Amino acid sequence: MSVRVQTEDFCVQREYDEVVSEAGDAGAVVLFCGLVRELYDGSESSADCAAVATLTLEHYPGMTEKALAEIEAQACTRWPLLATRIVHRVGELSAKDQIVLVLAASPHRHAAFEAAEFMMDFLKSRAPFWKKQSSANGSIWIDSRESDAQSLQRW
Amino acid sequence: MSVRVQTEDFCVQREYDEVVSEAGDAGAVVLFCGLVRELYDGSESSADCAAVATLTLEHYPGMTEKALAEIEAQACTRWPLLATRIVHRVGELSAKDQIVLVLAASPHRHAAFEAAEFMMDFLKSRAPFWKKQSSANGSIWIDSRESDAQSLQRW
Amino acid sequence: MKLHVLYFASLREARGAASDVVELSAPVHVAELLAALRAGPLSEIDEALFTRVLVAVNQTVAGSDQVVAEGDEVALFPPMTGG
Amino acid sequence: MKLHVLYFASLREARGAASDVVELSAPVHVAELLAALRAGPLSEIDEALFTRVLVAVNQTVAGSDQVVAEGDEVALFPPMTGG
Repeated sequence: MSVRVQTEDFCVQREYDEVVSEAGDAGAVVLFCGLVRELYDGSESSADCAAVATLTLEHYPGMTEKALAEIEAQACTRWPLLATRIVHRVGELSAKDQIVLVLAASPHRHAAFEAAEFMMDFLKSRAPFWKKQSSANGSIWIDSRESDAQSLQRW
Repeated sequence: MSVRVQTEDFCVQREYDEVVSEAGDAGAVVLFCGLVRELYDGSESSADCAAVATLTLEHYPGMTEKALAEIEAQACTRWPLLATRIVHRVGELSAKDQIVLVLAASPHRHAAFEAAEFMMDFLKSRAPFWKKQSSANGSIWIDSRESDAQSLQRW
Repeated sequence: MKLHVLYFASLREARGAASDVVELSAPVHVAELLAALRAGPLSEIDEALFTRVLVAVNQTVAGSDQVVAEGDEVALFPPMTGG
Repeated sequence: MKLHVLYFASLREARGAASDVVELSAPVHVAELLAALRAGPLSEIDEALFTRVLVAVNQTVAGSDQVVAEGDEVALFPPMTGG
């Protein structure tokens, strides 16, 4: 079990290998990676719809790590997990950049799938991260989505 | 979209990178990797319970690729996927070896999670693979599990 | 017609051969093919294994009422255990 | 008691400051703290933003009836958008 918040990028293979090694006798490993999609600013006219240059992730140092560790711990009480990991980037990101990595290793595939999805769902609206997108037309904070709050009701 | 059946091992990072590249503007990538767990033969006495040396995967060449491609195509009709991949090994494997890799890239995380789990569930009991485990005490074919058949009812 | 029938995994081992050729009078249903094999080359197969056998026709799992005709690729095998 | 209140993201930008120090007469409920801030340093904040604000006490999101005491770490921010 481990959580990290960092500005630097992460390596999928390295995180995967460390989790598998930590897990010992895992039969199933699920990895989720979130990437920055091509973003467009909110301009009404398609002619003004320039691709957004950057996405800036702000967080609440201290609380972030605590919230992520809590989410990970909850997953570990609900499913038989052998190893888990959450890595979340902050700072300035561009399209196609990696934002977040979640890993869950378990003896059983359904546990690994559910735990990874559970961690992502809670991370979306229960960990103190905020996104701001910037383009030539200015900056705008991204609103939380109702669908993300609803995702929690499944659990 | 691609499926492969092979005796050689696969590289998680390489498969991941190719799927992300193929996906274009993906926001979510889910990767599942199945590993050979430490296996024990069916001896009743724990004293006889030696770790199994090998797991041999047999398949039905031709039908296997067809079945996997069909599973992948079904996933692509059910979820908005940008890229998918299934890699399954055959031949002789040992504990901790990688057996199967499933990848799903989508604009949305729930679609990627569900599609990857769907593909794994169908692959377990709808693609013509069979497992035999061998130890010093002989060989035994692994029975299909009722739970794997039941997993399909979710979809 | 002559049908070439492939066997896989534990069924192949139990049969002691990877395939059989069976002679049938006309296109038959899968159920009839199974009965003919049970009366012939698969007569020694353990009942618990035989009753669980799946039949693929042209590489797709077939129901017992599917028709098998000359030239079809037919395979018999136990339940699949991939992943 | 004096409370040091932290702001994050759009709330910090709207306030034009990363924190405020508020003077309160005694331990208060989160709802009372919010009302005091609304009447004071956050009086200019857009209503749509203010009504959605979450309060964390000692780095855990708190309900409106939670008691805030001297020495607690208090933070206000808009709904979170991680991942």
